[in-house]
Amino acid sequence: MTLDVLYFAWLRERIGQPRERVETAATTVRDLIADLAARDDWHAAAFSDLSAIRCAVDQQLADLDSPLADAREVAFFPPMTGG
Amino acid sequence: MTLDVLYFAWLRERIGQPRERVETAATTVRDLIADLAARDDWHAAAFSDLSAIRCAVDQQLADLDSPLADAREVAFFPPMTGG
Amino acid sequence: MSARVHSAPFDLAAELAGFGSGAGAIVTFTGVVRDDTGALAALEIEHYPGMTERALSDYGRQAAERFALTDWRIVHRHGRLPVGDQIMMVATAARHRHAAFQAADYLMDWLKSRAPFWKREIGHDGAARWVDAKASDEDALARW
Amino acid sequence: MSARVHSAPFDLAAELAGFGSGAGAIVTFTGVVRDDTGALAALEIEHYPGMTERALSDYGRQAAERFALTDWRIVHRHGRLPVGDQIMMVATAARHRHAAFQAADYLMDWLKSRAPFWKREIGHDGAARWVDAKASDEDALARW
Repeated sequence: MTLDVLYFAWLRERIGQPRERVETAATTVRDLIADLAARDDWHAAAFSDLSAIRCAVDQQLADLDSPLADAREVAFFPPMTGG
Repeated sequence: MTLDVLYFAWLRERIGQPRERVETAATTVRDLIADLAARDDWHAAAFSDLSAIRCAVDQQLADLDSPLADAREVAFFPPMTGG
Repeated sequence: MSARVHSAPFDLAAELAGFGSGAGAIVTFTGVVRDDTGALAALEIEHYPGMTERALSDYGRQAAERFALTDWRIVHRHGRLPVGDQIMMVATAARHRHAAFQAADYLMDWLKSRAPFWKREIGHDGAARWVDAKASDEDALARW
Repeated sequence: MSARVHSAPFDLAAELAGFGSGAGAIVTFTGVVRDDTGALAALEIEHYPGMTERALSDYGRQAAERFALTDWRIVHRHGRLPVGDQIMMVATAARHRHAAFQAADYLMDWLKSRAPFWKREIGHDGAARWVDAKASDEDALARW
């Protein structure tokens, strides 16, 4: 499966790019994180503390255990600070 | 003691005037009401249900048992409906 | 930090120009004459000149102290207000949003039940009816 | 009934022109860039284009249904916002005041913790620091 993976805020800074296209066999968000963390030290560092990570699948907030199913776009970011 | 007594809303309508000057020996609001209610049928009717009456002494909200002391102005009115 | 009572309309935008400088959170409440039944033409609002200004200023100062407001404003109209007209507004400014929300809510509770205003509904047929105070407004005040 | 995200300033008065027609109660909340220490120059707000608009519209619709709103509006800015600038606003209109207050408070709780915005503080010295989410904001959301 081909996914667009997006990063925001300090995740974007640590990984060094705002988005990347990823080929993966992951079936859940958590699996996808494992794939990404294995890519290089920057990815590994960015995903080292999962309690600090939030995600969205196809622009809907999701859990780490959410299925990827037919997802096109997955985003990772720190807890939101709007308002 | 000479007092200006003011009436608002339906109390004003029932008594038929917005204010009157009153000579009284009353020492509390409740005593003053007794004096006023004895004046005529309109006053008596207006003060027939004390649970529906609120008052202010010198423009400060007061209880029926508040002392009149050196008061100059006492106002009677129904429960307020501001906002 | 001011309270005003007058019959003329007010302009929320003008009231908020320069309001709450330095605050992080500004809350406004605006009350509007609402017609639920199609029978209402206007509200007529009577008040107690002199006491009204004093009461509103007192409540504003109490809210400012209790919720550490950096600014507050109360404007309340009296007289005949047709359906759709603004009746009154409060604005509160504080460092944080919960204080600003709570202070506006607090002021509304005091204004509803402890400010010397009396509303009368005027129907399209000319009939006039004094609005009864609501037990729920009295209950709301007891929260504080 | 609308949600907007843009970098340009907004004008509360213009946002409220014609807002909430037929409502009895209108509440607004405005968030302003606040400098508590004298060291802050600006906030930089990053967001997730596409998702942001969708999330704000969803939260507005949820609030409208839950609190029977007659109107609602959300405006949120992104980009660099100097101290004193307005960050965002919500406006809610309902028949009664408690619904309007609660809906504005509800929307703020959702915006704080569930809308894809991230704030960074920029000091006068140029230093940048991501703002941490507050546990109290998460707790506030759990009220609903």
